[in-house]
Amino acid sequence: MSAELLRVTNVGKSFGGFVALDRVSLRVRAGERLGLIGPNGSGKTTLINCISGALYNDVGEIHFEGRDITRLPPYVRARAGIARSFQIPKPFRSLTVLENLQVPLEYAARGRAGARRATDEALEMLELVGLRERAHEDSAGLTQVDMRKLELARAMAAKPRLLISDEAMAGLSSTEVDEVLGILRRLNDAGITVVMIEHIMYAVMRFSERVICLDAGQIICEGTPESIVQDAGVQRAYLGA
Amino acid sequence: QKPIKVGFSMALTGGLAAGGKGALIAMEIWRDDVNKRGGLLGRPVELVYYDDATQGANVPGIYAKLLDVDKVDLVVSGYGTNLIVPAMPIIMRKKLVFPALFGLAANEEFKYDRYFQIMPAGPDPKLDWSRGFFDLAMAQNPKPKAIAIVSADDEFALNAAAGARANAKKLGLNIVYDKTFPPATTDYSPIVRAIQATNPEIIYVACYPPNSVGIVKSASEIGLKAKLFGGGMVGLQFAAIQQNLGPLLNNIVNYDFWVPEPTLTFPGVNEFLAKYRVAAVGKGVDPYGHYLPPFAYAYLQVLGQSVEATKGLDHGKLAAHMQKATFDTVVGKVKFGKNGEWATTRTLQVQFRDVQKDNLEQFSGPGKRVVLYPKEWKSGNLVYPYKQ
Amino acid sequence: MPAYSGPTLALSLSIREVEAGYDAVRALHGVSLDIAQGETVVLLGTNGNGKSTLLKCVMGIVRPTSGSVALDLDGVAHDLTRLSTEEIVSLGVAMVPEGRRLFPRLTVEENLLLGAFRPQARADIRKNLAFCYETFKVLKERRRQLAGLMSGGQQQMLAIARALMSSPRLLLVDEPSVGLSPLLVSNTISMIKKLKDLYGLTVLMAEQNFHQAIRIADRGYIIVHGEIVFVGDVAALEQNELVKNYYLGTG
Amino acid sequence: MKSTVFWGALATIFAAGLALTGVVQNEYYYNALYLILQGTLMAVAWNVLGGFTGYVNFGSAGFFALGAYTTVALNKALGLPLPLLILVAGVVGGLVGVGLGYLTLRLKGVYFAIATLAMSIVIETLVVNWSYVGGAKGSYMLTPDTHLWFDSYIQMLFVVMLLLTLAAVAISRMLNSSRLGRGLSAIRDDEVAAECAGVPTLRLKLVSTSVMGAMMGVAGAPFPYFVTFVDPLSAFNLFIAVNAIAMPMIGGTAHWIGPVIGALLLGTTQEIVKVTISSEMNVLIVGVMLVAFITLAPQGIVGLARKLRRGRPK
Amino acid sequence: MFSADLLANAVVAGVLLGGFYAAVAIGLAIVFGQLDIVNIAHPAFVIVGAFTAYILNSRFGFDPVLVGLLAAPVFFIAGVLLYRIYFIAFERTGQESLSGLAFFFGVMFIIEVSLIMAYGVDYRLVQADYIGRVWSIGFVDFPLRMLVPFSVSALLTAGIYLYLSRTFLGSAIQAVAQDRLALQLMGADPVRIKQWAFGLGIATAAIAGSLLIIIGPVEPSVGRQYIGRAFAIVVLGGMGSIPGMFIAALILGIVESMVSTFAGPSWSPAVAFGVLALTLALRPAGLFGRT
Ligand SMILES: Nc1ncnc2c1ncn2[C@@H]1O[C@H](COP(=O)(O)OP(=O)(O)OP(=O)(O)O)[C@@H](O)[C@H]1O
Ligand SMILES: Nc1ncnc2c1ncn2[C@@H]1O[C@H](COP(=O)(O)OP(=O)(O)OP(=O)(O)O)[C@@H](O)[C@H]1O
Ligand SMILES: [Mg+2]
Ligand SMILES: [Mg+2]
Repeated sequence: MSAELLRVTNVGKSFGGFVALDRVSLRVRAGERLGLIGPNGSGKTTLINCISGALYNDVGEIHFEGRDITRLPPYVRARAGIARSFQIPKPFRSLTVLENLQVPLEYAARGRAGARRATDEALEMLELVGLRERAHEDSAGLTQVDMRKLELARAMAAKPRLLISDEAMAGLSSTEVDEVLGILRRLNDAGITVVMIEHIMYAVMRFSERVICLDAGQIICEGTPESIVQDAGVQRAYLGA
Repeated sequence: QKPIKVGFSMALTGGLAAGGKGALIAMEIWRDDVNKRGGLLGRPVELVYYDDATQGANVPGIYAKLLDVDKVDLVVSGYGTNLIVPAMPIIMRKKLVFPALFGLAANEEFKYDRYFQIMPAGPDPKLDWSRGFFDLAMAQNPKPKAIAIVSADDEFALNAAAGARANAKKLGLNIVYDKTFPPATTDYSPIVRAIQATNPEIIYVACYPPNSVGIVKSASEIGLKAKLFGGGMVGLQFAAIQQNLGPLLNNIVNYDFWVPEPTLTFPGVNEFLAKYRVAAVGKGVDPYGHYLPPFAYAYLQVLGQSVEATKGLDHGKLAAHMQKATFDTVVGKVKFGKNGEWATTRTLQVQFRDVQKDNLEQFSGPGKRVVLYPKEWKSGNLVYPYKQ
Repeated sequence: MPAYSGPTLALSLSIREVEAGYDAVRALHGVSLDIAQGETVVLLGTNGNGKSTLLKCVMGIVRPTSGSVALDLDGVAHDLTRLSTEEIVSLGVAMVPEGRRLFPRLTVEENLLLGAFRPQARADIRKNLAFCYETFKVLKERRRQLAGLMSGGQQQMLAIARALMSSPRLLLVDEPSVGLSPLLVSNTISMIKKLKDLYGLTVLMAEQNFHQAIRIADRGYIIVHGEIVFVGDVAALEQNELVKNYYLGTG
Repeated sequence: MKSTVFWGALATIFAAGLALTGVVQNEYYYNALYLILQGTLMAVAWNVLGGFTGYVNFGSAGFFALGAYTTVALNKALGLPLPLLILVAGVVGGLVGVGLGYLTLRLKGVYFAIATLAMSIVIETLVVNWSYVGGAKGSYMLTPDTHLWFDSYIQMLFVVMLLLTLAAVAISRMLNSSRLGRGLSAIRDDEVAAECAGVPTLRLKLVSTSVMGAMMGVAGAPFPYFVTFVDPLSAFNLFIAVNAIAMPMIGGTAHWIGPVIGALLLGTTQEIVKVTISSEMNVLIVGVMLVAFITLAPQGIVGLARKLRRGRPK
Repeated sequence: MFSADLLANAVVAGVLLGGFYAAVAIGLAIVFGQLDIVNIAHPAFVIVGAFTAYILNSRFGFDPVLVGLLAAPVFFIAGVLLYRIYFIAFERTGQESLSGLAFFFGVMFIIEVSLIMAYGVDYRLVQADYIGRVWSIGFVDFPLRMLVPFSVSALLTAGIYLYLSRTFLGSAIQAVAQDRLALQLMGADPVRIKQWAFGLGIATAAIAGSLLIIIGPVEPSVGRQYIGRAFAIVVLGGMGSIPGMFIAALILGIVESMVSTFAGPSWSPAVAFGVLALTLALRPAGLFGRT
């Protein structure tokens, strides 16, 4: 068993009186492919917001590569190797698609970047997600699906050690889902740990080595994809089978 | 004949525009008067002026343009201290005579010997400004003891208040309230009430027109009690404000420079005011123009008379003449002294009397603003104590 | 569930030879499509093939450069290409747009009430609101929360519910299942079916989730590169090679 | 624009400015140019924060006055020479800018804009009540007699201002077309996403606010010498704030050249109108110009040029 | 110098003053708070309202408040026309609201100078029976010169609040700046909604202007004094919130009045805006703001 990359301990987060995350603990091994599922509003996005630093958790600790990152600002975490895509796309609207990728390449991946020019690397990643022809368009003009692809590409451009994808495949047909899965798979093969949030069960099943299911801010089940779909709680809360 | 050009900046927009536009009308009347008589040195007179928008930053450029591009022969100042001072460096460098319009102690720092102030504040402008007010108060029996001084936060009002403070200290008065307020205040009742709470016998107020209106109205609403009220309120000299305030003005003692009292009917002033009244129609300026316009006319008279007397445009000679001559103007005899101020003060203290409601015409004639001080020009006696 | 038994109102949408695009990009090439009263039609096509553009053409958000979009309503024909979006909405056409397009700084309930802006819908506002709250319980629980703070899936529910608030007769849905959990996808699909049965709602739906879509679809169109390449009923769709390739993976 | 061309252009402009003082005596031109340059410097400064970083500053006049009053106070207290005064004014402006930068931690959008306005009003009230620098009465600054080898003091001020403005333009260009500039754009578009992409947003915003503050302080520092009499009314002038915003808007906020173009255009027109049309008409013309320019080119002149270029078939 | 009498009167004076501020700010609460249009020229419209009141009052002796109400429809139309220009220039091309700033600065100057050219720069005032009269309850005074503006403003605020919160059009006004397309999909025409709301905002300036000139003298450029205050009030209240705006206006009025009475009036702007900045630091979205 390889080393532990991420450890989330007793993380809780509430908004006003509403408890979105209720003392969640989980571990992610280096090189793992983890699927995160759960009903709408169960706290998946909130959890990764806490991991990436977009939100600070109220209680609990988060360790990345053994280092306590609970209170570190997001950019430090990004530089340390945590990258995430946003479920509701947040492109840099005044920048072109290409420039959108240059930002993480020049900031998050600095130091880890190769000798090559940022533009070349960015173009390569756009090629991967199929946005190469749109490289010089304004990102504000992309369709929803393209924006999601851009989200994924931008996360990849941060050259992360841990990549968290928040519903990057929503709205794609199954072939397209396969393509994206292929990309994630290749990144994983290159040693990048991937946490994937997805409602497309087919994708979750195919990709994940391990699946965690959240409900109402708590982990209700954890296990192999096959065991998860058999779980009664998951079926009741999530799959509705 | 090539005209003689007189250049200046004037506040035609912004905070001081009400005065500036009135002054401009007066200056144009002077130009026409002079030209009708054949001009100066046989040459017609032309006014060259630019709007400084009541912003000091515009002034240096305007005078540079007047001198270097328009090549004016003579310059005079714009209206107000803040718009006179920024012109000084260039004027001084070129050693020009500089008749100035209503700057309070503007030459105290520069001590420029070719500066001549038409405002009759006197050789010690800050103190002279309120001297009469205090002399009147101290002549009463029993002598008042407690004074409140309140002023707006701007250059003129603060200087006036500083003078009042110095006078009060000299006279051993007890200053029970001494505060300033922002010129852009909307409601004055808290201020008036706070003053009232200190029970002053004399209240000296220094401020600009909208403040004056607000303070007088609040004072009446609150029922302000004092024995002497007024002093340095700009605005109470203007007809529209006088008309609106009406009887609220009665018994307020305030400074002024010229009022239509029999003691002040200098030769030419009525003719000038008649012309002004006609020219002012429809321009949105004060219809009677008692306050600033006669002086705007007069400072050009001083300049014109000096040109005639020295028979030329040599600034050295003009300055020498202005320093020693006595001029006959529509505002009376003018003689300059220290720092180019009037040799003796003629800051009037006038008291409003018998003001009726809603009557504009009443202010065109005598009797409504009785001159109490200085003695030479006195036209009535102080009604004391102040009552509303 | 009883089948629709109200008055059979005539409603049909017919799209003829529509060409449309954005500036330089041409997204639709001579697309024709028909929907009859009470029918549910699903529009299939992978990313970027023009599904959303077609729906936008119906709503008057994108103007076709040629072709016609005609809505026949109670015997009156309306040329939708000449009407503004607002006018089309007030005819009883509603759309759940791509990307949700909520009013993020209004509360959930305020969003829903605005859904009933069109005068014809205001009478039914209580009933519709109750229906939405019943279908999506979480919306009721969080009705005072700002829409922008809801989770992704909750926002999608709100977008669907808001469209229903206008008591539409023709509902256009752009990928209703995006971001919804499997349970909710099937609930949503069931709800659309229920509405269809209860009120004779006519539905045009762009949807990637083929299995769910065919639960309620009567017919389907497949659009590729802005052209309709296949039309057929559900049975025919399931046999189609394209569908097999693109949609019938393991899902 | 290539770097060599850019630096060449800057050097040429500066040389031309110096040459001008040798040839032209007419003081008027230096007065007018000084004000145009002052406007340009303010516009460039505003744009660093408002244009590049997306934080609108309504309190430009406050920073400008901070510079001006630093000069007044230090000149009175220590009699420092102009270059030092400018330096200190820059430092003071920069420090207050840093303070403003920390505000961005909590305040965004219009809330931030209003906070800057509030800050400016608070500074103004402090100055009004600070009698050492003249308070509301204002304060005199007698122009020194020495002016290096220049014919007059205003010539020297003009050259100083030219140098400062060129430096500001260079800094602004550096900020705009570098890694830093992309970081600022990312902040403008979405701060959370920027952070998650590794952009140290607070640090960049502090750079941005302090550069803005320093430039504005520097712009205000020579002002007392220019007018010789400063009072809060002239130092906290509405026009200073209006121009600082309007000039970049007219020129275009996304590119470093935008505020320069806008300032040259608007500033020059204002100076010309001021001395050609001698009445309230000049304010009217400025108003009409603002409306006309911004209506015809809502993205600024740079934006318009871009659109035209893009619209042309390749 | 501290006494119950002073304190009570300071609070009352502050409330009355704040009520008036609300009248100036309410138009902005709609136009800026709801529509996101940075109408710097709003106070200039208030001055036009004041001049209208002055003209009709001095010519025909009409009551200023009545003039304000009569002029409101005309102002509404002016607002609609101005919005058309703004729309064609900015919104149609999808510009963000910021670019409008320079535009409205221009509009402000044009209005100001047009007034100067038409009516000069002299201070203008109105006459009305109630000006100068005072109601007293115990030792607390209510000068009608302040009480009338306060009451009119309170009624106006309540009316607008009810309108915005209780009608469909009102909700549409709240929504229109957030997503135009979405509003179209609700069956509302965003352009007409904005036009209507903008007109409404400008119409309130007619009333606010008549109140301003009841309180004190007015000349064409005094509007500038209210720019900062009015925007600050809207922001402090929490942008879109009308009750928030009213409370913020009262707070500002009371703070100014208290500082004037008990400290030094000279400090009142600093304290008032200091309080504003502090409040924002604690509540970054204003008192009743929605983030
Ligand atoms: N800023 C916020 N304020 C209030 N409530 C919030 C906020 N952000 C999230 N929530 C609530 O917290 C809960 C968890 O939201 P979260 O976005 O984490 O869900 P999720 O699991 O990602 O759901 P989905 O699958 O729909 O994306 C939801 O009920 C949501 O409404
Ligand atoms: N606003 C726009 N500007 C320019 N091109 C656009 C715009 N919106 C869509 N397009 C282009 O039009 C084509 C059709 O897009 P459309 O959104 O209709 O596809 P779709 O089938 O809905 O795809 P998706 O599955 O991504 O929703 C695409 O090539 C897309 O890039
Ligand atoms: Mg989520
Ligand atoms: Mg689509």
